[in-house]
Amino acid sequence: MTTPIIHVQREDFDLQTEIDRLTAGRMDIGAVVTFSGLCRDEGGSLDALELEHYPGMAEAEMRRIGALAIERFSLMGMTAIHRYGKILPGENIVLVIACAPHRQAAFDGANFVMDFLKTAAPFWKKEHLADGTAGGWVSAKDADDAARDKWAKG
Amino acid sequence: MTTPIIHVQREDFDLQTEIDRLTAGRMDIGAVVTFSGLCRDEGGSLDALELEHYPGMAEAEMRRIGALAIERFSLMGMTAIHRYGKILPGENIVLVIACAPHRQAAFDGANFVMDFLKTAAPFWKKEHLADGTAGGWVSAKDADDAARDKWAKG
Amino acid sequence: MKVRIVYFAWVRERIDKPEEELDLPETVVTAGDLLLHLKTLGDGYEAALQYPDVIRVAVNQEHVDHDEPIAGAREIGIFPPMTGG
Amino acid sequence: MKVRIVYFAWVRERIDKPEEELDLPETVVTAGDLLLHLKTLGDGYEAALQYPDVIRVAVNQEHVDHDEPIAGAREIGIFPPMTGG
Repeated sequence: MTTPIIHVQREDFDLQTEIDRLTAGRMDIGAVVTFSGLCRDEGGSLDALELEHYPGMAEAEMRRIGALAIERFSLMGMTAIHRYGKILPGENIVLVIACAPHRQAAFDGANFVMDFLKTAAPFWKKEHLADGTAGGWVSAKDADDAARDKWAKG
Repeated sequence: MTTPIIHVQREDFDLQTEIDRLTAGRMDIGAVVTFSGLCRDEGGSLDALELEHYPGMAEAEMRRIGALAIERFSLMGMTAIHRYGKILPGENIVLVIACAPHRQAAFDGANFVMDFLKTAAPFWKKEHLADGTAGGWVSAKDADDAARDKWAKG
Repeated sequence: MKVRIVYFAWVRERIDKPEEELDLPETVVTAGDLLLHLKTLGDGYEAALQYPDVIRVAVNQEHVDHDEPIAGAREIGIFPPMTGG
Repeated sequence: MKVRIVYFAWVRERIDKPEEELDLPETVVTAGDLLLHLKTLGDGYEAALQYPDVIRVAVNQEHVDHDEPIAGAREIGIFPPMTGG
Protein backbone atom coordinates (compact mmCIF):
# COMPACT_ATOMS: atom_id res chain seq x y z
CA MET A 1 0.00 0.00 0.00
CA THR A 2 1.37 3.39 -1.00
CA THR A 3 1.67 5.94 1.79
CA PRO A 4 2.23 9.65 1.18
CA ILE A 5 5.57 11.31 1.86
CA ILE A 6 4.83 14.40 3.98
CA HIS A 7 7.17 17.18 5.06
CA VAL A 8 6.55 20.47 6.83
CA GLN A 9 9.86 22.26 6.69
CA ARG A 10 11.63 25.60 6.70
CA GLU A 11 14.01 24.71 3.83
CA ASP A 12 13.35 24.85 0.12
CA PHE A 13 12.97 21.67 -1.96
CA ASP A 14 14.30 20.40 -5.29
CA LEU A 15 11.65 18.99 -7.60
CA GLN A 16 13.84 16.51 -9.45
CA THR A 17 15.17 15.10 -6.16
CA GLU A 18 11.65 14.69 -4.79
CA ILE A 19 10.42 13.02 -8.00
CA ASP A 20 13.40 10.65 -8.03
CA ARG A 21 12.52 9.58 -4.49
CA LEU A 22 9.13 8.37 -5.76
CA THR A 23 10.15 6.88 -9.12
CA ALA A 24 13.63 5.41 -8.47
CA GLY A 25 13.74 1.75 -9.44
CA ARG A 26 10.11 1.68 -10.54
CA MET A 27 9.04 0.63 -14.02
CA ASP A 28 5.27 0.93 -13.59
CA ILE A 29 4.87 4.72 -13.24
CA GLY A 30 3.89 6.34 -16.54
CA ALA A 31 2.87 9.80 -15.36
CA VAL A 32 4.19 12.26 -12.79
CA VAL A 33 2.41 15.55 -12.13
CA THR A 34 3.86 18.20 -9.83
CA PHE A 35 2.33 21.38 -8.52
CA SER A 36 4.51 24.01 -6.93
CA GLY A 37 3.05 27.11 -5.36
CA LEU A 38 5.27 30.20 -5.29
CA CYS A 39 5.09 33.49 -3.43
CA ARG A 40 4.02 36.39 -5.71
CA ASP A 41 4.98 40.01 -5.02
CA GLU A 42 1.48 41.28 -5.94
CA GLY A 43 2.75 43.86 -8.37
CA GLY A 44 5.56 44.95 -6.05
CA SER A 45 3.38 45.62 -3.00
CA LEU A 46 4.47 42.48 -1.10
CA ASP A 47 7.87 42.08 0.56
CA ALA A 48 7.35 38.62 2.03
CA LEU A 49 4.84 36.12 3.35
CA GLU A 50 5.07 34.69 6.86
CA LEU A 51 3.75 31.14 6.99
CA GLU A 52 2.44 29.93 10.36
CA HIS A 53 1.34 26.35 10.93
CA TYR A 54 -0.02 24.05 13.62
CA PRO A 55 2.86 21.61 14.24
CA GLY A 56 1.72 18.03 14.33
CA MET A 57 -1.75 18.72 13.00
CA ALA A 58 -0.35 20.17 9.75
CA GLU A 59 1.51 16.93 9.02
CA ALA A 60 -1.48 14.82 10.11
CA GLU A 61 -3.91 16.66 7.82
CA MET A 62 -1.51 16.49 4.87
CA ARG A 63 -1.07 12.76 5.47
CA ARG A 64 -4.85 12.28 5.63
CA ILE A 65 -5.41 14.25 2.40
CA GLY A 66 -2.57 12.44 0.65
CA ALA A 67 -3.98 9.04 1.64
CA LEU A 68 -7.44 10.05 0.35
CA ALA A 69 -5.90 10.99 -3.00
CA ILE A 70 -3.89 7.75 -3.23
CA GLU A 71 -7.04 5.72 -2.68
CA ARG A 72 -9.35 7.75 -4.89
CA PHE A 73 -7.01 7.98 -7.91
CA SER A 74 -5.03 4.73 -7.36
CA LEU A 75 -1.79 6.71 -7.16
CA MET A 76 1.57 4.91 -7.05
CA GLY A 77 3.30 7.74 -5.23
CA MET A 78 2.40 11.00 -3.53
CA THR A 79 4.54 13.68 -1.90
CA ALA A 80 3.37 16.87 -0.22
CA ILE A 81 5.84 19.40 1.18
CA HIS A 82 4.78 22.68 2.79
CA ARG A 83 7.28 25.31 3.93
CA TYR A 84 6.85 27.61 6.92
CA GLY A 85 8.44 30.83 8.14
CA LYS A 86 9.32 33.85 6.01
CA ILE A 87 9.01 33.27 2.27
CA LEU A 88 10.16 35.86 -0.30
CA PRO A 89 8.51 36.57 -3.67
CA GLY A 90 9.67 34.04 -6.23
CA GLU A 91 10.32 31.38 -3.58
CA ASN A 92 8.51 28.06 -3.26
CA ILE A 93 5.75 27.64 -0.67
CA VAL A 94 4.32 24.21 -1.38
CA LEU A 95 4.97 21.14 -3.53
CA VAL A 96 2.64 18.28 -4.42
CA ILE A 97 3.70 15.30 -6.55
CA ALA A 98 1.36 12.58 -7.81
CA CYS A 99 2.53 9.43 -9.65
CA ALA A 100 0.21 7.09 -11.56
CA PRO A 101 0.29 4.67 -14.48
CA HIS A 102 -1.60 7.18 -16.68
CA ARG A 103 -1.79 10.93 -16.93
CA GLN A 104 -5.32 11.85 -15.89
CA ALA A 105 -5.02 10.15 -12.49
CA ALA A 106 -1.75 11.98 -11.84
CA PHE A 107 -3.29 15.34 -12.82
CA ASP A 108 -6.41 14.72 -10.73
CA GLY A 109 -4.43 13.46 -7.75
CA ALA A 110 -2.19 16.54 -7.57
CA ASN A 111 -5.12 18.91 -8.13
CA PHE A 112 -7.23 17.17 -5.47
CA VAL A 113 -4.46 17.35 -2.87
CA MET A 114 -3.93 21.07 -3.52
CA ASP A 115 -7.66 21.84 -3.22
CA PHE A 116 -7.94 20.06 0.14
CA LEU A 117 -4.59 21.24 1.41
CA LYS A 118 -5.64 24.87 0.93
CA THR A 119 -8.91 24.43 2.83
CA ALA A 120 -8.04 21.84 5.49
CA ALA A 121 -4.32 21.88 6.33
CA PRO A 122 -3.66 24.29 9.24
CA PHE A 123 -1.41 26.92 7.63
CA TRP A 124 -1.91 30.69 7.66
CA LYS A 125 -0.27 33.40 5.58
CA LYS A 126 0.55 36.86 6.88
CA GLU A 127 1.66 39.58 4.49
CA HIS A 128 4.67 41.85 4.99
CA LEU A 129 4.10 44.86 2.77
CA ALA A 130 6.70 46.75 0.77
CA ASP A 131 5.64 50.08 2.31
CA GLY A 132 6.87 48.87 5.69
CA THR A 133 3.46 48.32 7.24
CA ALA A 134 2.82 44.95 8.80
CA GLY A 135 0.08 43.98 6.40
CA GLY A 136 -2.50 41.54 7.57
CA TRP A 137 -3.46 37.92 7.56
CA VAL A 138 -4.55 36.64 4.16
CA SER A 139 -8.30 35.97 4.06
CA ALA A 140 -9.65 32.57 3.12
CA LYS A 141 -11.29 32.61 -0.30
CA ASP A 142 -14.75 31.27 -1.11
CA ALA A 143 -13.21 30.19 -4.44
CA ASP A 144 -10.96 27.77 -2.54
CA ASP A 145 -13.98 26.16 -0.87
CA ALA A 146 -15.69 25.91 -4.26
CA ALA A 147 -12.58 24.29 -5.77
CA ARG A 148 -12.59 21.72 -2.95
CA ASP A 149 -16.32 21.07 -3.27
CA LYS A 150 -16.04 20.11 -6.95
CA TRP A 151 -14.56 16.78 -5.73
CA ALA A 152 -17.72 15.86 -3.79
CA LYS A 153 -19.06 12.61 -5.19
CA GLY A 154 -22.50 12.95 -6.78
CA MET B 1 4.24 38.06 -25.14
CA THR B 2 5.23 34.69 -23.72
CA THR B 3 6.55 32.16 -26.22
CA PRO B 4 6.91 28.46 -25.46
CA ILE B 5 10.32 26.85 -24.92
CA ILE B 6 10.41 23.75 -27.15
CA HIS B 7 13.01 21.01 -27.33
CA VAL B 8 13.10 17.72 -29.21
CA GLN B 9 16.18 15.97 -27.90
CA ARG B 10 17.89 12.65 -27.28
CA GLU B 11 19.10 13.58 -23.76
CA ASP B 12 17.17 13.41 -20.51
CA PHE B 13 16.03 16.57 -18.72
CA ASP B 14 16.09 17.86 -15.13
CA LEU B 15 12.79 19.24 -13.90
CA GLN B 16 14.16 21.73 -11.43
CA THR B 17 16.54 23.16 -14.04
CA GLU B 18 13.72 23.53 -16.55
CA ILE B 19 11.42 25.18 -13.99
CA ASP B 20 14.17 27.58 -12.92
CA ARG B 21 14.58 28.65 -16.55
CA LEU B 22 10.93 29.81 -16.54
CA THR B 23 10.69 31.31 -13.06
CA ALA B 24 14.16 32.84 -12.45
CA GLY B 25 13.87 36.51 -11.50
CA ARG B 26 10.08 36.50 -11.75
CA MET B 27 7.85 37.52 -8.87
CA ASP B 28 4.47 37.17 -10.60
CA ILE B 29 4.27 33.38 -11.04
CA GLY B 30 2.23 31.74 -8.30
CA ALA B 31 1.73 28.27 -9.75
CA VAL B 32 3.89 25.82 -11.68
CA VAL B 33 2.50 22.51 -12.91
CA THR B 34 4.71 19.90 -14.56
CA PHE B 35 3.78 16.71 -16.32
CA SER B 36 6.42 14.10 -17.03
CA GLY B 37 5.63 10.99 -19.01
CA LEU B 38 7.79 7.93 -18.30
CA CYS B 39 8.31 4.64 -20.10
CA ARG B 40 6.55 1.73 -18.34
CA ASP B 41 7.73 -1.88 -18.64
CA GLU B 42 4.15 -3.19 -19.01
CA GLY B 43 4.53 -5.77 -16.27
CA GLY B 44 8.00 -6.81 -17.45
CA SER B 45 7.03 -7.49 -21.06
CA LEU B 46 8.67 -4.35 -22.48
CA ASP B 47 12.43 -3.90 -22.86
CA ALA B 48 12.41 -0.44 -24.41
CA LEU B 49 10.50 2.04 -26.54
CA GLU B 50 11.94 3.47 -29.73
CA LEU B 51 10.68 7.02 -30.33
CA GLU B 52 10.63 8.22 -33.94
CA HIS B 53 9.76 11.78 -34.89
CA TYR B 54 9.40 14.09 -37.86
CA PRO B 55 12.28 16.56 -37.42
CA GLY B 56 11.19 20.14 -37.89
CA MET B 57 7.48 19.39 -37.89
CA ALA B 58 7.66 17.95 -34.36
CA GLU B 59 9.11 21.21 -33.02
CA ALA B 60 6.65 23.28 -35.09
CA GLU B 61 3.60 21.38 -33.79
CA MET B 62 4.82 21.58 -30.20
CA ARG B 63 5.39 25.33 -30.62
CA ARG B 64 1.90 25.76 -32.11
CA ILE B 65 0.26 23.76 -29.27
CA GLY B 66 2.28 25.61 -26.62
CA ALA B 67 1.27 28.98 -28.06
CA LEU B 68 -2.41 27.92 -28.07
CA ALA B 69 -2.14 27.00 -24.38
CA ILE B 70 -0.38 30.26 -23.47
CA GLU B 71 -3.16 32.26 -25.11
CA ARG B 72 -6.08 30.19 -23.83
CA PHE B 73 -4.92 29.99 -20.19
CA SER B 74 -2.93 33.26 -20.01
CA LEU B 75 0.19 31.32 -19.08
CA MET B 76 3.35 33.15 -17.98
CA GLY B 77 5.65 30.35 -19.06
CA MET B 78 5.46 27.08 -21.00
CA THR B 79 8.06 24.44 -21.76
CA ALA B 80 7.59 21.25 -23.73
CA ILE B 81 10.44 18.75 -24.17
CA HIS B 82 10.06 15.47 -26.05
CA ARG B 83 12.84 12.89 -26.22
CA TYR B 84 13.53 10.58 -29.19
CA GLY B 85 15.50 7.40 -29.75
CA LYS B 86 15.60 4.38 -27.44
CA ILE B 87 13.97 4.94 -24.04
CA LEU B 88 14.18 2.36 -21.25
CA PRO B 89 11.48 1.61 -18.67
CA GLY B 90 11.63 4.16 -15.86
CA GLU B 91 13.13 6.84 -18.12
CA ASN B 92 11.50 10.12 -19.07
CA ILE B 93 9.82 10.51 -22.46
CA VAL B 94 8.18 13.92 -22.30
CA LEU B 95 7.99 16.99 -20.05
CA VAL B 96 5.46 19.81 -20.05
CA ILE B 97 5.66 22.79 -17.68
CA ALA B 98 3.00 25.49 -17.34
CA CYS B 99 3.39 28.63 -15.20
CA ALA B 100 0.53 30.94 -14.25
CA PRO B 101 -0.46 33.35 -11.50
CA HIS B 102 -2.96 30.83 -10.09
CA ARG B 103 -3.18 27.08 -9.92
CA GLN B 104 -6.11 26.11 -12.13
CA ALA B 105 -4.66 27.83 -15.21
CA ALA B 106 -1.35 26.04 -14.66
CA PHE B 107 -3.08 22.64 -14.28
CA ASP B 108 -5.28 23.23 -17.33
CA GLY B 109 -2.39 24.53 -19.42
CA ALA B 110 -0.20 21.48 -18.79
CA ASN B 111 -3.10 19.08 -19.30
CA PHE B 112 -4.17 20.80 -22.55
CA VAL B 113 -0.66 20.65 -24.00
CA MET B 114 -0.35 16.94 -23.19
CA ASP B 115 -3.71 16.11 -24.78
CA PHE B 116 -2.82 17.91 -28.02
CA LEU B 117 0.79 16.78 -28.05
CA LYS B 118 -0.30 13.13 -27.96
CA THR B 119 -2.71 13.54 -30.87
CA ALA B 120 -1.01 16.15 -33.07
CA ALA B 121 2.77 16.16 -32.55
CA PRO B 122 4.44 13.79 -35.03
CA PHE B 123 6.02 11.18 -32.75
CA TRP B 124 5.62 7.40 -32.94
CA LYS B 125 6.46 4.70 -30.42
CA LYS B 126 7.75 1.25 -31.34
CA GLU B 127 7.97 -1.47 -28.70
CA HIS B 128 10.99 -3.70 -28.12
CA LEU B 129 9.71 -6.71 -26.23
CA ALA B 130 11.47 -8.57 -23.44
CA ASP B 131 11.08 -11.92 -25.24
CA GLY B 132 13.39 -10.69 -27.99
CA THR B 133 10.72 -10.19 -30.64
CA ALA B 134 10.61 -6.82 -32.33
CA GLY B 135 7.18 -5.90 -31.02
CA GLY B 136 5.18 -3.45 -33.04
CA TRP B 137 4.23 0.14 -33.40
CA VAL B 138 1.99 1.38 -30.61
CA SER B 139 -1.56 2.01 -31.83
CA ALA B 140 -3.19 5.39 -31.41
CA LYS B 141 -5.93 5.30 -28.79
CA ASP B 142 -9.47 6.60 -29.23
CA ALA B 143 -9.21 7.70 -25.58
CA ASP B 144 -6.48 10.16 -26.58
CA ASP B 145 -8.74 11.72 -29.21
CA ALA B 146 -11.53 11.93 -26.63
CA ALA B 147 -9.17 13.60 -24.12
CA ARG B 148 -8.23 16.18 -26.76
CA ASP B 149 -11.85 16.77 -27.79
CA LYS B 150 -12.87 17.72 -24.24
CA TRP B 151 -11.11 21.07 -24.86
CA ALA B 152 -13.42 21.94 -27.80
CA LYS B 153 -15.20 25.16 -26.98
CA GLY B 154 -18.97 24.70 -26.77
CA MET C 1 -11.94 19.45 32.76
CA LYS C 2 -8.35 20.57 32.29
CA VAL C 3 -7.27 21.04 28.71
CA ARG C 4 -4.46 22.65 26.76
CA ILE C 5 -5.69 25.28 24.30
CA VAL C 6 -3.50 26.41 21.39
CA TYR C 7 -4.15 29.49 19.28
CA PHE C 8 -2.94 30.37 15.79
CA ALA C 9 -2.68 33.32 13.40
CA TRP C 10 -4.84 36.34 14.27
CA VAL C 11 -6.66 34.43 17.01
CA ARG C 12 -3.26 33.98 18.70
CA GLU C 13 -2.34 37.63 18.12
CA ARG C 14 -5.58 38.99 19.58
CA ILE C 15 -5.57 36.68 22.61
CA ASP C 16 -1.87 37.51 22.83
CA LYS C 17 -0.65 34.08 23.82
CA PRO C 18 0.17 30.94 21.80
CA GLU C 19 -1.31 28.51 24.30
CA GLU C 20 -2.60 28.06 27.81
CA GLU C 21 -3.98 25.40 30.14
CA LEU C 22 -7.58 26.01 31.18
CA ASP C 23 -9.94 24.34 33.61
CA LEU C 24 -13.27 24.33 31.81
CA PRO C 25 -16.62 24.47 33.62
CA GLU C 26 -18.97 21.52 33.18
CA THR C 27 -21.38 23.67 31.15
CA VAL C 28 -18.86 23.59 28.28
CA VAL C 29 -19.87 20.51 26.30
CA THR C 30 -19.34 21.29 22.62
CA ALA C 31 -16.69 23.15 20.63
CA GLY C 32 -19.22 25.95 20.18
CA ASP C 33 -19.75 26.15 23.96
CA LEU C 34 -15.99 26.50 24.39
CA LEU C 35 -15.81 29.47 22.02
CA LEU C 36 -18.64 31.24 23.90
CA HIS C 37 -16.91 30.51 27.22
CA LEU C 38 -13.55 31.84 26.01
CA LYS C 39 -15.21 35.06 24.82
CA THR C 40 -16.00 35.87 28.46
CA LEU C 41 -12.35 35.70 29.55
CA GLY C 42 -11.32 39.22 28.56
CA ASP C 43 -11.05 41.85 25.83
CA GLY C 44 -8.47 39.93 23.78
CA TYR C 45 -10.68 36.85 23.74
CA GLU C 46 -13.68 38.99 22.88
CA ALA C 47 -11.78 40.53 19.94
CA ALA C 48 -10.49 37.16 18.73
CA LEU C 49 -13.82 35.34 18.94
CA GLN C 50 -16.19 38.19 18.00
CA TYR C 51 -17.57 36.15 15.10
CA PRO C 52 -17.41 32.56 16.36
CA ASP C 53 -18.96 31.18 13.15
CA VAL C 54 -15.73 31.74 11.23
CA ILE C 55 -13.49 30.19 13.88
CA ARG C 56 -12.20 26.63 13.36
CA VAL C 57 -11.73 24.18 16.22
CA ALA C 58 -9.55 21.06 16.31
CA VAL C 59 -9.75 18.47 19.10
CA ASN C 60 -6.57 16.43 19.53
CA GLN C 61 -5.39 17.85 16.19
CA GLU C 62 -8.49 16.83 14.22
CA HIS C 63 -11.05 19.27 12.80
CA VAL C 64 -14.42 19.24 14.59
CA ASP C 65 -17.70 21.02 13.92
CA HIS C 66 -18.97 23.48 16.51
CA ASP C 67 -21.74 21.13 17.62
CA GLU C 68 -19.35 18.26 18.40
CA PRO C 69 -18.54 17.44 22.05
CA ILE C 70 -15.01 18.11 23.31
CA ALA C 71 -15.08 15.48 26.05
CA GLY C 72 -11.76 13.64 26.26
CA ALA C 73 -9.81 16.45 24.62
CA ARG C 74 -6.17 16.76 25.68
CA GLU C 75 -5.44 19.60 23.24
CA ILE C 76 -7.83 21.97 21.51
CA GLY C 77 -6.69 24.19 18.64
CA ILE C 78 -8.54 27.42 17.85
CA PHE C 79 -7.77 29.30 14.67
CA PRO C 80 -9.12 31.23 11.68
CA PRO C 81 -9.88 29.61 8.29
CA MET C 82 -6.74 28.14 6.75
CA THR C 83 -4.87 29.99 4.00
CA GLY C 84 -1.96 27.71 3.17
CA GLY C 85 -1.02 26.13 -0.12
CA MET D 1 4.87 18.63 -59.94
CA LYS D 2 8.10 17.54 -58.28
CA VAL D 3 7.84 17.08 -54.55
CA ARG D 4 9.83 15.50 -51.71
CA ILE D 5 7.85 12.83 -49.86
CA VAL D 6 8.90 11.73 -46.36
CA TYR D 7 7.58 8.61 -44.62
CA PHE D 8 7.51 7.74 -40.91
CA ALA D 9 6.94 4.78 -38.57
CA TRP D 10 5.26 1.74 -40.16
CA VAL D 11 4.52 3.65 -43.36
CA ARG D 12 8.28 4.16 -43.73
CA GLU D 13 8.98 0.51 -42.88
CA ARG D 14 6.48 -0.88 -45.39
CA ILE D 15 7.52 1.44 -48.22
CA ASP D 16 11.09 0.66 -47.13
CA LYS D 17 12.51 4.12 -47.62
CA PRO D 18 12.53 7.24 -45.46
CA GLU D 19 11.99 9.68 -48.32
CA GLU D 20 12.00 10.13 -52.07
CA GLU D 21 11.49 12.77 -54.71
CA LEU D 22 8.49 12.10 -56.97
CA ASP D 23 7.13 13.76 -60.07
CA LEU D 24 3.36 13.70 -59.56
CA PRO D 25 0.87 13.52 -62.42
CA GLU D 26 -1.53 16.45 -62.85
CA THR D 27 -4.45 14.26 -61.78
CA VAL D 28 -3.10 14.34 -58.21
CA VAL D 29 -4.79 17.42 -56.71
CA THR D 30 -5.58 16.62 -53.07
CA ALA D 31 -3.76 14.80 -50.26
CA GLY D 32 -6.24 11.94 -50.73
CA ASP D 33 -5.42 11.77 -54.45
CA LEU D 34 -1.75 11.48 -53.55
CA LEU D 35 -2.36 8.47 -51.27
CA LEU D 36 -4.32 6.69 -54.00
CA HIS D 37 -1.57 7.46 -56.52
CA LEU D 38 1.18 6.18 -54.19
CA LYS D 39 -0.74 2.92 -53.66
CA THR D 40 -0.21 2.12 -57.37
CA LEU D 41 3.60 2.34 -57.12
CA GLY D 42 4.26 -1.18 -55.80
CA ASP D 43 3.61 -3.81 -53.14
CA GLY D 44 5.28 -1.86 -50.32
CA TYR D 45 3.15 1.20 -51.05
CA GLU D 46 0.05 -0.98 -51.31
CA ALA D 47 0.83 -2.51 -47.87
CA ALA D 48 1.55 0.87 -46.29
CA LEU D 49 -1.51 2.64 -47.67
CA GLN D 50 -4.00 -0.24 -47.63
CA TYR D 51 -6.36 1.78 -45.40
CA PRO D 52 -5.82 5.36 -46.54
CA ASP D 53 -8.41 6.70 -44.07
CA VAL D 54 -6.05 6.17 -41.12
CA ILE D 55 -3.05 7.77 -42.84
CA ARG D 56 -2.07 11.35 -41.90
CA VAL D 57 -0.67 13.82 -44.42
CA ALA D 58 1.36 16.96 -43.73
CA VAL D 59 2.13 19.56 -46.41
CA ASN D 60 5.23 21.65 -45.70
CA GLN D 61 5.16 20.23 -42.14
CA GLU D 62 1.56 21.20 -41.39
CA HIS D 63 -1.30 18.71 -40.97
CA VAL D 64 -3.83 18.70 -43.85
CA ASP D 65 -7.11 16.88 -44.34
CA HIS D 66 -7.36 14.42 -47.22
CA ASP D 67 -9.58 16.73 -49.23
CA GLU D 68 -7.13 19.63 -49.13
CA PRO D 69 -5.08 20.48 -52.25
CA ILE D 70 -1.34 19.86 -52.19
CA ALA D 71 -0.46 22.51 -54.78
CA GLY D 72 2.68 24.40 -53.80
CA ALA D 73 3.97 21.61 -51.57
CA ARG D 74 7.77 21.36 -51.29
CA GLU D 75 7.64 18.51 -48.77
CA ILE D 76 4.82 16.10 -47.99
CA GLY D 77 4.91 13.89 -44.89
CA ILE D 78 2.95 10.63 -44.83
CA PHE D 79 2.58 8.74 -41.57
CA PRO D 80 0.28 6.77 -39.25
CA PRO D 81 -1.64 8.37 -36.35
CA MET D 82 0.73 9.90 -33.78
CA THR D 83 1.55 8.06 -30.55
CA GLY D 84 3.96 10.36 -28.76
CA GLY D 85 3.65 11.92 -25.35
